[in-house]
Amino acid sequence: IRLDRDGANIDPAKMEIATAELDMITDVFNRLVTSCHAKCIAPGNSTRYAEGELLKGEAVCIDRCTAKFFAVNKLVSERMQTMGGTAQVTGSFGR
Amino acid sequence: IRLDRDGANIDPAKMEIATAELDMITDVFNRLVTSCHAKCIAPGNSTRYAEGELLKGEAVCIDRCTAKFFAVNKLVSERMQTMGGTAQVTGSFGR
Amino acid sequence: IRLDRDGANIDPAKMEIATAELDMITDVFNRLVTSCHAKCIAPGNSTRYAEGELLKGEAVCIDRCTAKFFAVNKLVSERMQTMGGTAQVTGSFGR
Amino acid sequence: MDFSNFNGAEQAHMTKVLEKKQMQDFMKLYSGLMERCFMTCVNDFTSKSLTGNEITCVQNCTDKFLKHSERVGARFSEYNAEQMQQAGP
Amino acid sequence: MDFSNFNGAEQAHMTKVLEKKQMQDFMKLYSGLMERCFMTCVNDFTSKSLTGNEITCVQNCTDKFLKHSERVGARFSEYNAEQMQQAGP
Amino acid sequence: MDFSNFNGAEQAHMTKVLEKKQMQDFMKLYSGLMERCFMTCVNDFTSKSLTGNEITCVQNCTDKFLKHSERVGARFSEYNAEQMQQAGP
Repeated sequence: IRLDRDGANIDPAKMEIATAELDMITDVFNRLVTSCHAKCIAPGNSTRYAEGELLKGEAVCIDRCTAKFFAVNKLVSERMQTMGGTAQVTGSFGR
Repeated sequence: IRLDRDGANIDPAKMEIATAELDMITDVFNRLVTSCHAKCIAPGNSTRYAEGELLKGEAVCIDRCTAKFFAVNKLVSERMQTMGGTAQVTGSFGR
Repeated sequence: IRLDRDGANIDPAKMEIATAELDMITDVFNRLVTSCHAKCIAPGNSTRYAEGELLKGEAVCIDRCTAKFFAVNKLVSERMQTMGGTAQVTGSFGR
Repeated sequence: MDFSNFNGAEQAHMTKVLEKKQMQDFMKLYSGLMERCFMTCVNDFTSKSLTGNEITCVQNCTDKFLKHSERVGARFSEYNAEQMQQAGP
Repeated sequence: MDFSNFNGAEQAHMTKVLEKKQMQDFMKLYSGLMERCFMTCVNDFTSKSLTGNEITCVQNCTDKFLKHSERVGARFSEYNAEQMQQAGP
Repeated sequence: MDFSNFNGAEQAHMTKVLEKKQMQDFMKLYSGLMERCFMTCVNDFTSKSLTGNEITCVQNCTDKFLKHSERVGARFSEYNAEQMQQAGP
Protein backbone atom coordinates (compact mmCIF):
# COMPACT_ATOMS: atom_id res chain seq x y z
CA ILE A 1 0.00 0.00 0.00
CA ARG A 2 1.41 3.37 -1.08
CA LEU A 3 0.46 6.77 0.24
CA ASP A 4 0.24 9.72 -2.11
CA ARG A 5 1.13 13.29 -1.16
CA ASP A 6 -2.22 13.89 0.55
CA GLY A 7 -1.93 10.70 2.55
CA ALA A 8 -4.61 8.82 0.57
CA ASN A 9 -4.16 5.13 -0.18
CA ILE A 10 -3.31 3.95 -3.70
CA ASP A 11 -3.84 0.24 -4.26
CA PRO A 12 -1.15 -0.79 -6.81
CA ALA A 13 -2.95 -4.00 -7.84
CA LYS A 14 -6.14 -2.04 -8.58
CA MET A 15 -4.14 0.48 -10.64
CA GLU A 16 -2.49 -2.32 -12.60
CA ILE A 17 -5.80 -3.95 -13.49
CA ALA A 18 -7.33 -0.59 -14.52
CA THR A 19 -4.29 0.16 -16.69
CA ALA A 20 -4.47 -3.28 -18.33
CA GLU A 21 -8.19 -2.75 -19.02
CA LEU A 22 -7.40 0.62 -20.60
CA ASP A 23 -4.68 -0.95 -22.78
CA MET A 24 -7.15 -3.60 -23.89
CA ILE A 25 -9.84 -1.07 -24.84
CA THR A 26 -7.29 1.00 -26.79
CA ASP A 27 -6.00 -2.06 -28.62
CA VAL A 28 -9.51 -3.14 -29.61
CA PHE A 29 -10.39 0.40 -30.72
CA ASN A 30 -7.28 0.66 -32.89
CA ARG A 31 -8.01 -2.69 -34.54
CA LEU A 32 -11.62 -1.60 -35.10
CA VAL A 33 -10.46 1.59 -36.86
CA THR A 34 -8.02 -0.35 -39.05
CA SER A 35 -10.40 -3.20 -39.89
CA CYS A 36 -13.37 -1.04 -40.87
CA HIS A 37 -11.08 1.27 -42.85
CA ALA A 38 -9.94 -1.75 -44.86
CA LYS A 39 -13.53 -2.98 -45.29
CA CYS A 40 -15.28 0.33 -46.05
CA ILE A 41 -12.81 2.91 -47.31
CA ALA A 42 -9.85 1.35 -49.05
CA PRO A 43 -11.25 -1.24 -51.44
CA GLY A 44 -14.32 0.31 -53.13
CA ASN A 45 -12.30 3.24 -54.47
CA SER A 46 -11.06 2.58 -57.98
CA THR A 47 -10.13 6.27 -58.20
CA ARG A 48 -8.06 6.36 -55.02
CA TYR A 49 -8.94 9.23 -52.73
CA ALA A 50 -10.58 11.53 -55.25
CA GLU A 51 -12.26 13.37 -52.37
CA GLY A 52 -11.65 14.00 -48.66
CA GLU A 53 -15.28 13.62 -47.55
CA LEU A 54 -16.84 10.37 -46.38
CA LEU A 55 -19.21 9.25 -49.13
CA LYS A 56 -22.77 8.30 -48.13
CA GLY A 57 -22.10 4.61 -48.80
CA GLU A 58 -18.87 4.70 -46.78
CA ALA A 59 -20.62 6.25 -43.77
CA VAL A 60 -23.34 3.58 -43.81
CA CYS A 61 -20.71 0.87 -44.19
CA ILE A 62 -18.76 2.20 -41.17
CA ASP A 63 -21.85 2.01 -38.96
CA ARG A 64 -22.61 -1.57 -40.00
CA CYS A 65 -18.97 -2.60 -39.85
CA THR A 66 -18.67 -1.26 -36.31
CA ALA A 67 -21.82 -3.11 -35.20
CA LYS A 68 -20.54 -6.37 -36.71
CA PHE A 69 -17.13 -5.89 -35.10
CA PHE A 70 -18.74 -5.66 -31.66
CA ALA A 71 -20.78 -8.79 -32.43
CA VAL A 72 -17.61 -10.69 -33.38
CA ASN A 73 -15.94 -9.41 -30.21
CA LYS A 74 -18.79 -10.88 -28.13
CA LEU A 75 -18.79 -14.15 -30.10
CA VAL A 76 -15.04 -14.71 -29.79
CA SER A 77 -15.05 -13.83 -26.10
CA GLU A 78 -17.86 -16.35 -25.39
CA ARG A 79 -16.13 -18.99 -27.53
CA MET A 80 -12.87 -18.63 -25.65
CA GLN A 81 -14.63 -19.00 -22.31
CA THR A 82 -16.38 -22.18 -23.54
CA MET A 83 -13.09 -23.66 -24.68
CA GLY A 84 -11.38 -22.67 -21.44
CA GLY A 85 -9.16 -20.67 -23.73
CA THR A 86 -7.33 -18.73 -21.06
CA ALA A 87 -5.77 -21.78 -19.47
CA GLN A 88 -4.94 -23.38 -22.80
CA VAL A 89 -3.36 -20.35 -24.32
CA THR A 90 -1.23 -19.10 -21.49
CA GLY A 91 -0.48 -22.70 -20.60
CA SER A 92 0.77 -23.42 -24.10
CA PHE A 93 3.57 -20.93 -23.78
CA GLY A 94 5.68 -23.60 -22.20
CA ARG A 95 6.99 -21.69 -19.24
CA ILE B 1 11.05 17.58 -8.51
CA ARG B 2 13.44 14.69 -7.96
CA LEU B 3 17.09 14.92 -6.96
CA ASP B 4 19.62 12.53 -8.44
CA ARG B 5 22.68 11.20 -6.65
CA ASP B 6 24.69 14.36 -7.32
CA GLY B 7 21.89 16.58 -6.07
CA ALA B 8 20.95 17.88 -9.54
CA ASN B 9 17.30 18.44 -10.43
CA ILE B 10 15.49 16.09 -12.80
CA ASP B 11 12.24 17.49 -14.15
CA PRO B 12 9.96 14.45 -14.65
CA ALA B 13 7.60 16.25 -17.09
CA LYS B 14 10.57 17.25 -19.27
CA MET B 15 11.84 13.66 -19.24
CA GLU B 16 8.41 12.35 -20.21
CA ILE B 17 8.14 14.70 -23.18
CA ALA B 18 11.67 13.85 -24.35
CA THR B 19 10.90 10.11 -24.06
CA ALA B 20 7.66 10.53 -26.03
CA GLU B 21 9.52 12.46 -28.73
CA LEU B 22 12.09 9.66 -28.91
CA ASP B 23 9.33 7.05 -29.20
CA MET B 24 7.76 9.07 -32.02
CA ILE B 25 11.02 9.36 -33.96
CA THR B 26 11.66 5.63 -33.59
CA ASP B 27 8.14 4.77 -34.73
CA VAL B 28 8.44 6.99 -37.81
CA PHE B 29 11.89 5.56 -38.63
CA ASN B 30 10.63 1.98 -38.38
CA ARG B 31 7.68 2.75 -40.66
CA LEU B 32 10.03 4.46 -43.11
CA VAL B 33 12.26 1.36 -43.26
CA THR B 34 9.27 -0.93 -43.78
CA SER B 35 7.52 1.28 -46.36
CA CYS B 36 10.55 1.88 -48.56
CA HIS B 37 11.50 -1.79 -48.32
CA ALA B 38 8.06 -2.66 -49.69
CA LYS B 39 8.31 -0.01 -52.42
CA CYS B 40 11.94 -0.52 -53.52
CA ILE B 41 13.15 -3.99 -52.58
CA ALA B 42 10.39 -6.53 -52.37
CA PRO B 43 8.25 -6.08 -55.46
CA GLY B 44 10.61 -5.58 -58.41
CA ASN B 45 12.35 -8.90 -57.76
CA SER B 46 10.87 -11.69 -59.82
CA THR B 47 13.86 -13.80 -58.84
CA ARG B 48 13.49 -13.34 -55.07
CA TYR B 49 16.73 -12.40 -53.38
CA ALA B 50 19.16 -13.71 -55.96
CA GLU B 51 21.85 -11.47 -54.43
CA GLY B 52 22.62 -9.82 -51.09
CA GLU B 53 23.85 -6.51 -52.51
CA LEU B 54 21.66 -3.48 -53.08
CA LEU B 55 21.25 -3.10 -56.84
CA LYS B 56 21.90 0.33 -58.36
CA GLY B 57 18.19 0.87 -59.09
CA GLU B 58 17.24 -0.16 -55.56
CA ALA B 59 19.68 2.32 -54.01
CA VAL B 60 18.34 5.19 -56.15
CA CYS B 61 14.78 4.16 -55.29
CA ILE B 62 15.59 4.17 -51.55
CA ASP B 63 16.89 7.75 -51.74
CA ARG B 64 13.81 9.01 -53.58
CA CYS B 65 11.44 6.97 -51.44
CA THR B 66 12.97 8.44 -48.28
CA ALA B 67 12.65 12.00 -49.64
CA LYS B 68 9.01 11.41 -50.56
CA PHE B 69 8.28 9.88 -47.16
CA PHE B 70 9.55 13.03 -45.44
CA ALA B 71 7.42 15.17 -47.78
CA VAL B 72 4.32 13.11 -46.91
CA ASN B 73 5.20 13.42 -43.22
CA LYS B 74 5.22 17.23 -43.56
CA LEU B 75 2.03 17.26 -45.63
CA VAL B 76 0.06 15.08 -43.21
CA SER B 77 1.32 17.03 -40.21
CA GLU B 78 0.21 20.35 -41.77
CA ARG B 79 -3.13 18.86 -42.81
CA MET B 80 -3.86 17.63 -39.31
CA GLN B 81 -3.11 21.05 -37.84
CA THR B 82 -5.46 22.70 -40.37
CA MET B 83 -8.23 20.29 -39.49
CA GLY B 84 -7.62 20.70 -35.77
CA GLY B 85 -6.94 17.03 -35.91
CA THR B 86 -5.60 16.67 -32.39
CA ALA B 87 -8.80 17.75 -30.69
CA GLN B 88 -10.98 15.73 -33.05
CA VAL B 89 -9.05 12.55 -32.77
CA THR B 90 -8.41 12.35 -29.05
CA GLY B 91 -11.90 13.78 -28.48
CA SER B 92 -13.46 11.06 -30.57
CA PHE B 93 -12.30 8.35 -28.22
CA GLY B 94 -15.38 8.94 -26.13
CA ARG B 95 -13.78 9.15 -22.74
CA ILE C 1 21.62 -2.04 -5.63
CA ARG C 2 18.11 -2.20 -4.19
CA LEU C 3 16.98 -4.14 -1.15
CA ASP C 4 13.61 -5.87 -1.16
CA ARG C 5 11.40 -6.31 1.90
CA ASP C 6 13.37 -9.32 3.15
CA GLY C 7 16.65 -7.47 2.78
CA ALA C 8 17.82 -9.50 -0.23
CA ASN C 9 19.68 -7.80 -3.05
CA ILE C 10 17.99 -7.15 -6.39
CA ASP C 11 20.39 -6.30 -9.18
CA PRO C 12 18.47 -3.88 -11.47
CA ALA C 13 20.77 -4.43 -14.48
CA LYS C 14 20.25 -8.19 -14.21
CA MET C 15 16.48 -7.69 -14.01
CA GLU C 16 16.53 -5.44 -17.06
CA ILE C 17 18.43 -7.98 -19.15
CA ALA C 18 16.14 -10.80 -18.07
CA THR C 19 13.08 -8.69 -18.92
CA ALA C 20 14.50 -7.81 -22.35
CA GLU C 21 15.21 -11.51 -22.99
CA LEU C 22 11.62 -12.33 -22.04
CA ASP C 23 10.30 -9.61 -24.38
CA MET C 24 12.41 -11.04 -27.19
CA ILE C 25 11.16 -14.60 -26.67
CA THR C 26 7.55 -13.39 -26.59
CA ASP C 27 8.02 -11.34 -29.76
CA VAL C 28 9.57 -14.29 -31.61
CA PHE C 29 6.82 -16.62 -30.39
CA ASN C 30 4.07 -14.25 -31.56
CA ARG C 31 5.66 -13.91 -34.99
CA LEU C 32 6.01 -17.69 -35.17
CA VAL C 33 2.29 -18.15 -34.45
CA THR C 34 1.32 -15.53 -37.05
CA SER C 35 3.72 -16.75 -39.76
CA CYS C 36 2.81 -20.44 -39.53
CA HIS C 37 -0.88 -19.56 -39.37
CA ALA C 38 -0.47 -17.69 -42.67
CA LYS C 39 1.52 -20.56 -44.19
CA CYS C 40 -0.50 -23.54 -42.95
CA ILE C 41 -4.04 -22.50 -42.05
CA ALA C 42 -5.21 -19.48 -43.99
CA PRO C 43 -4.31 -20.12 -47.62
CA GLY C 44 -5.10 -23.74 -48.42
CA ASN C 45 -8.75 -23.36 -47.41
CA SER C 46 -10.94 -22.52 -50.36
CA THR C 47 -13.93 -23.17 -48.10
CA ARG C 48 -12.95 -20.74 -45.33
CA TYR C 49 -13.22 -22.25 -41.88
CA ALA C 50 -15.66 -25.02 -42.63
CA GLU C 51 -14.53 -26.79 -39.44
CA GLY C 52 -12.94 -25.86 -36.09
CA GLU C 53 -10.58 -28.84 -35.90
CA LEU C 54 -7.01 -28.84 -37.18
CA LEU C 55 -6.95 -31.01 -40.29
CA LYS C 56 -4.27 -33.72 -40.53
CA GLY C 57 -2.40 -31.80 -43.25
CA GLU C 58 -2.53 -28.59 -41.24
CA ALA C 59 -1.07 -30.26 -38.15
CA VAL C 60 1.83 -31.74 -40.15
CA CYS C 61 2.40 -28.37 -41.81
CA ILE C 62 2.55 -26.60 -38.40
CA ASP C 63 5.25 -28.99 -37.17
CA ARG C 64 7.40 -28.50 -40.27
CA CYS C 65 6.74 -24.76 -40.38
CA THR C 66 7.84 -24.42 -36.75
CA ALA C 67 11.03 -26.39 -37.40
CA LYS C 68 11.85 -24.24 -40.44
CA PHE C 69 11.14 -21.05 -38.49
CA PHE C 70 13.72 -22.06 -35.86
CA ALA C 71 16.22 -22.83 -38.63
CA VAL C 72 15.69 -19.39 -40.16
CA ASN C 73 16.06 -17.83 -36.71
CA LYS C 74 19.45 -19.53 -36.35
CA LEU C 75 20.53 -18.59 -39.88
CA VAL C 76 19.61 -14.92 -39.55
CA SER C 77 21.23 -14.66 -36.14
CA GLU C 78 24.51 -16.14 -37.48
CA ARG C 79 24.35 -13.90 -40.56
CA MET C 80 23.93 -10.77 -38.49
CA GLN C 81 26.93 -11.69 -36.35
CA THR C 82 29.08 -12.27 -39.45
CA MET C 83 28.11 -8.91 -40.87
CA GLY C 84 28.67 -7.19 -37.52
CA GLY C 85 25.03 -6.34 -37.83
CA THR C 86 24.58 -4.97 -34.34
CA ALA C 87 27.01 -2.13 -34.78
CA GLN C 88 25.78 -1.30 -38.27
CA VAL C 89 22.14 -1.25 -37.41
CA THR C 90 22.14 0.67 -34.18
CA GLY C 91 24.86 2.88 -35.60
CA SER C 92 22.77 3.73 -38.64
CA PHE C 93 20.14 5.38 -36.52
CA GLY C 94 22.06 8.59 -36.70
CA ARG C 95 22.05 9.50 -33.05
CA MET D 1 -14.33 2.10 -17.71
CA ASP D 2 -15.95 2.81 -14.38
CA PHE D 3 -13.79 4.73 -11.90
CA SER D 4 -16.59 5.44 -9.41
CA ASN D 5 -15.20 3.07 -6.75
CA PHE D 6 -11.79 4.79 -6.92
CA ASN D 7 -10.70 7.20 -4.21
CA GLY D 8 -9.37 10.66 -5.05
CA ALA D 9 -5.72 9.61 -5.16
CA GLU D 10 -6.52 6.63 -7.37
CA GLN D 11 -8.60 8.75 -9.74
CA ALA D 12 -5.77 11.29 -9.98
CA HIS D 13 -3.33 8.48 -10.76
CA MET D 14 -5.55 7.01 -13.48
CA THR D 15 -6.09 10.45 -15.02
CA LYS D 16 -2.32 10.75 -15.43
CA VAL D 17 -2.12 7.26 -16.95
CA LEU D 18 -4.98 8.16 -19.31
CA GLU D 19 -3.33 11.40 -20.44
CA LYS D 20 -0.08 9.61 -21.20
CA LYS D 21 -1.96 6.89 -23.09
CA GLN D 22 -3.90 9.48 -25.12
CA MET D 23 -0.66 11.14 -26.19
CA GLN D 24 0.78 7.74 -27.22
CA ASP D 25 -2.47 6.88 -29.04
CA PHE D 26 -2.40 10.12 -30.93
CA MET D 27 1.18 9.56 -32.04
CA LYS D 28 0.38 6.01 -33.12
CA LEU D 29 -2.68 7.20 -35.03
CA TYR D 30 -0.58 9.88 -36.68
CA SER D 31 2.25 7.61 -37.78
CA GLY D 32 -0.18 4.87 -38.83
CA LEU D 33 -2.17 7.34 -40.94
CA MET D 34 0.98 8.66 -42.54
CA GLU D 35 2.26 5.18 -43.43
CA ARG D 36 -1.11 4.18 -44.85
CA CYS D 37 -1.48 7.31 -47.02
CA PHE D 38 2.13 7.03 -48.19
CA MET D 39 1.70 3.38 -49.18
CA THR D 40 -1.56 4.07 -51.02
CA CYS D 41 -0.75 7.36 -52.74
CA VAL D 42 2.96 7.29 -53.56
CA ASN D 43 3.92 4.86 -56.30
CA ASP D 44 6.24 6.77 -58.60
CA PHE D 45 9.95 6.78 -57.78
CA THR D 46 11.34 8.43 -60.90
CA SER D 47 11.80 11.68 -58.96
CA LYS D 48 12.47 12.99 -55.43
CA SER D 49 9.46 15.30 -55.21
CA LEU D 50 5.78 14.47 -54.85
CA THR D 51 3.64 14.89 -57.98
CA GLY D 52 0.47 16.99 -57.94
CA ASN D 53 -1.66 13.84 -57.96
CA GLU D 54 0.25 12.39 -55.04
CA ILE D 55 -0.21 15.56 -52.99
CA THR D 56 -3.98 15.64 -53.61
CA CYS D 57 -4.25 11.94 -52.81
CA VAL D 58 -2.35 12.31 -49.51
CA GLN D 59 -4.50 15.27 -48.44
CA ASN D 60 -7.75 13.46 -49.25
CA CYS D 61 -6.47 10.29 -47.61
CA THR D 62 -5.66 12.24 -44.43
CA ASP D 63 -9.02 14.04 -44.35
CA LYS D 64 -10.94 10.87 -45.00
CA PHE D 65 -9.03 8.84 -42.42
CA LEU D 66 -9.66 11.44 -39.71
CA LYS D 67 -13.38 11.55 -40.53
CA HIS D 68 -13.50 7.77 -40.58
CA SER D 69 -11.74 7.56 -37.23
CA GLU D 70 -14.08 10.20 -35.78
CA ARG D 71 -17.18 8.30 -36.93
CA VAL D 72 -15.90 4.97 -35.59
CA GLY D 73 -15.12 6.75 -32.31
CA ALA D 74 -18.70 8.00 -32.08
CA ARG D 75 -20.13 4.50 -32.60
CA PHE D 76 -17.62 3.13 -30.07
CA SER D 77 -18.75 5.64 -27.42
CA GLU D 78 -22.42 4.81 -27.99
CA TYR D 79 -21.66 1.11 -27.67
CA ASN D 80 -19.70 1.60 -24.44
CA ALA D 81 -22.51 3.76 -23.00
CA GLU D 82 -25.04 1.02 -23.84
CA GLN D 83 -22.88 -1.67 -22.24
CA MET D 84 -22.48 0.47 -19.11
CA GLN D 85 -26.25 0.97 -18.85
CA GLN D 86 -26.94 -2.76 -19.20
CA ALA D 87 -24.43 -3.50 -16.45
CA GLY D 88 -25.82 -0.54 -14.45
CA PRO D 89 -27.04 0.00 -11.00
CA MET E 1 15.09 -18.73 -19.78
CA ASP E 2 17.25 -19.92 -16.94
CA PHE E 3 16.60 -18.28 -13.57
CA SER E 4 18.76 -20.70 -11.57
CA ASN E 5 21.45 -18.12 -10.78
CA PHE E 6 18.82 -15.69 -9.40
CA ASN E 7 18.40 -15.21 -5.67
CA GLY E 8 14.98 -15.44 -4.02
CA ALA E 9 14.19 -11.74 -4.32
CA GLU E 10 15.20 -11.69 -7.97
CA GLN E 11 13.11 -14.77 -8.74
CA ALA E 12 10.10 -13.20 -7.02
CA HIS E 13 10.60 -10.03 -9.06
CA MET E 14 10.82 -11.93 -12.37
CA THR E 15 7.74 -13.98 -11.47
CA LYS E 16 5.77 -10.73 -11.16
CA VAL E 17 7.18 -9.46 -14.49
CA LEU E 18 6.25 -12.79 -16.10
CA GLU E 19 2.69 -12.71 -14.76
CA LYS E 20 2.14 -9.21 -16.07
CA LYS E 21 3.60 -10.20 -19.44
CA GLN E 22 1.37 -13.26 -19.65
CA MET E 23 -1.71 -11.11 -19.08
CA GLN E 24 -0.58 -8.69 -21.81
CA ASP E 25 0.20 -11.61 -24.14
CA PHE E 26 -3.20 -13.09 -23.60
CA MET E 27 -4.91 -9.79 -24.39
CA LYS E 28 -2.83 -9.34 -27.52
CA LEU E 29 -3.56 -12.89 -28.64
CA TYR E 30 -7.24 -12.28 -28.01
CA SER E 31 -7.49 -9.01 -29.93
CA GLY E 32 -5.27 -10.35 -32.74
CA LEU E 33 -7.44 -13.45 -33.07
CA MET E 34 -10.59 -11.34 -33.13
CA GLU E 35 -9.25 -9.00 -35.81
CA ARG E 36 -8.08 -11.93 -37.94
CA CYS E 37 -11.39 -13.80 -37.73
CA PHE E 38 -13.35 -10.60 -38.39
CA MET E 39 -11.28 -9.76 -41.47
CA THR E 40 -11.57 -13.31 -42.86
CA CYS E 41 -15.20 -14.09 -42.07
CA VAL E 42 -17.14 -10.82 -42.32
CA ASN E 43 -17.52 -9.46 -45.83
CA ASP E 44 -21.14 -8.46 -46.18
CA PHE E 45 -22.11 -4.93 -45.08
CA THR E 46 -25.68 -4.80 -46.33
CA SER E 47 -26.93 -5.29 -42.76
CA LYS E 48 -25.92 -4.61 -39.12
CA SER E 49 -26.20 -8.21 -37.88
CA LEU E 50 -23.97 -11.17 -38.53
CA THR E 51 -25.30 -13.79 -40.96
CA GLY E 52 -25.46 -17.46 -40.02
CA ASN E 53 -22.47 -18.22 -42.23
CA GLU E 54 -20.45 -15.45 -40.61
CA ILE E 55 -21.20 -16.75 -37.12
CA THR E 56 -20.14 -20.31 -38.02
CA CYS E 57 -16.99 -19.02 -39.71
CA VAL E 58 -16.00 -16.89 -36.68
CA GLN E 59 -16.55 -19.81 -34.29
CA ASN E 60 -14.50 -22.20 -36.43
CA CYS E 61 -11.82 -19.56 -36.95
CA THR E 62 -11.55 -19.06 -33.19
CA ASP E 63 -11.42 -22.78 -32.41
CA LYS E 64 -8.85 -23.42 -35.10
CA PHE E 65 -6.65 -20.51 -34.12
CA LEU E 66 -6.55 -21.62 -30.49
CA LYS E 67 -5.66 -25.17 -31.51
CA HIS E 68 -3.02 -23.85 -33.89
CA SER E 69 -1.54 -21.63 -31.20
CA GLU E 70 -1.54 -24.53 -28.73
CA ARG E 71 0.31 -26.82 -31.16
CA VAL E 72 2.89 -24.15 -32.00
CA GLY E 73 3.36 -23.58 -28.26
CA ALA E 74 4.05 -27.28 -27.73
CA ARG E 75 6.72 -27.34 -30.49
CA PHE E 76 8.20 -24.12 -29.06
CA SER E 77 8.54 -25.66 -25.59
CA GLU E 78 10.21 -28.78 -26.97
CA TYR E 79 12.65 -26.62 -28.92
CA ASN E 80 13.51 -24.51 -25.87
CA ALA E 81 14.02 -27.63 -23.77
CA GLU E 82 16.41 -29.04 -26.40
CA GLN E 83 18.36 -25.80 -26.57
CA MET E 84 18.64 -25.73 -22.78
CA GLN E 85 19.96 -29.29 -22.72
CA GLN E 86 22.59 -28.58 -25.37
CA ALA E 87 23.78 -25.52 -23.42
CA GLY E 88 23.58 -27.54 -20.18
CA PRO E 89 26.24 -28.69 -17.75
CA MET F 1 16.47 15.66 -30.67
CA ASP F 2 18.16 18.56 -28.96
CA PHE F 3 19.35 17.88 -25.41
CA SER F 4 21.38 21.10 -25.09
CA ASN F 5 19.00 22.68 -22.56
CA PHE F 6 19.21 19.59 -20.34
CA ASN F 7 21.32 19.60 -17.18
CA GLY F 8 23.83 16.86 -16.45
CA ALA F 9 21.44 14.70 -14.47
CA GLU F 10 18.78 14.98 -17.16
CA GLN F 11 21.25 14.12 -19.91
CA ALA F 12 22.41 11.09 -17.95
CA HIS F 13 18.79 9.99 -17.52
CA MET F 14 18.01 10.38 -21.24
CA THR F 15 21.18 8.50 -22.18
CA LYS F 16 19.90 5.54 -20.15
CA VAL F 17 16.47 5.78 -21.79
CA LEU F 18 18.14 5.93 -25.20
CA GLU F 19 20.30 2.89 -24.54
CA LYS F 20 17.31 0.85 -23.44
CA LYS F 21 15.35 1.99 -26.49
CA GLN F 22 18.23 1.09 -28.83
CA MET F 23 18.33 -2.42 -27.43
CA GLN F 24 14.55 -2.77 -27.91
CA ASP F 25 14.83 -1.32 -31.44
CA PHE F 26 17.54 -3.76 -32.32
CA MET F 27 15.46 -6.70 -31.11
CA LYS F 28 12.42 -5.48 -33.02
CA LEU F 29 14.49 -5.01 -36.16
CA TYR F 30 15.90 -8.48 -35.73
CA SER F 31 12.58 -10.25 -35.24
CA GLY F 32 10.93 -8.19 -37.99
CA LEU F 33 13.72 -9.04 -40.42
CA MET F 34 13.49 -12.70 -39.52
CA GLU F 35 9.71 -12.81 -40.01
CA ARG F 36 9.98 -10.99 -43.33
CA CYS F 37 12.71 -13.26 -44.71
CA PHE F 38 10.88 -16.37 -43.49
CA MET F 39 7.61 -15.29 -45.12
CA THR F 40 9.33 -14.45 -48.42
CA CYS F 41 11.79 -17.32 -48.73
CA VAL F 42 10.15 -20.36 -47.13
CA ASN F 43 7.24 -21.79 -49.07
CA ASP F 44 7.77 -25.51 -49.15
CA PHE F 45 6.42 -27.58 -46.25
CA THR F 46 6.99 -31.07 -47.57
CA SER F 47 9.99 -31.44 -45.23
CA LYS F 48 11.34 -30.22 -41.86
CA SER F 49 14.65 -28.88 -43.14
CA LEU F 50 15.42 -25.83 -45.22
CA THR F 51 16.27 -26.46 -48.88
CA GLY F 52 19.44 -25.03 -50.43
CA ASN F 53 17.41 -22.40 -52.26
CA GLU F 54 15.68 -21.34 -49.06
CA ILE F 55 19.01 -20.97 -47.24
CA THR F 56 20.49 -18.79 -50.00
CA CYS F 57 17.33 -16.69 -50.14
CA VAL F 58 17.31 -16.11 -46.37
CA GLN F 59 20.98 -15.11 -46.37
CA ASN F 60 20.52 -12.68 -49.26
CA CYS F 61 17.33 -11.32 -47.73
CA THR F 62 19.15 -10.65 -44.45
CA ASP F 63 22.12 -8.99 -46.13
CA LYS F 64 19.92 -6.85 -48.33
CA PHE F 65 17.63 -5.80 -45.50
CA LEU F 66 20.56 -4.68 -43.36
CA LYS F 67 22.04 -2.69 -46.23
CA HIS F 68 18.64 -1.18 -46.97
CA SER F 69 18.15 -0.25 -43.33
CA GLU F 70 21.64 1.26 -43.19
CA ARG F 71 21.00 3.42 -46.28
CA VAL F 72 17.63 4.62 -44.99
CA GLY F 73 19.33 5.44 -41.68
CA ALA F 74 21.92 7.57 -43.47
CA ARG F 75 19.22 9.56 -45.33
CA PHE F 76 17.30 9.92 -42.07
CA SER F 77 20.32 11.38 -40.28
CA GLU F 78 20.95 13.86 -43.09
CA TYR F 79 17.33 14.94 -42.98
CA ASN F 80 17.38 15.41 -39.21
CA ALA F 81 20.61 17.42 -39.44
CA GLU F 82 19.02 19.69 -42.09
CA GLN F 83 15.91 20.19 -39.96
CA MET F 84 18.08 21.05 -36.94
CA GLN F 85 20.02 23.63 -38.96
CA GLN F 86 16.87 25.30 -40.26
CA ALA F 87 15.48 25.53 -36.73
CA GLY F 88 18.88 26.69 -35.45
CA PRO F 89 20.13 30.07 -34.22
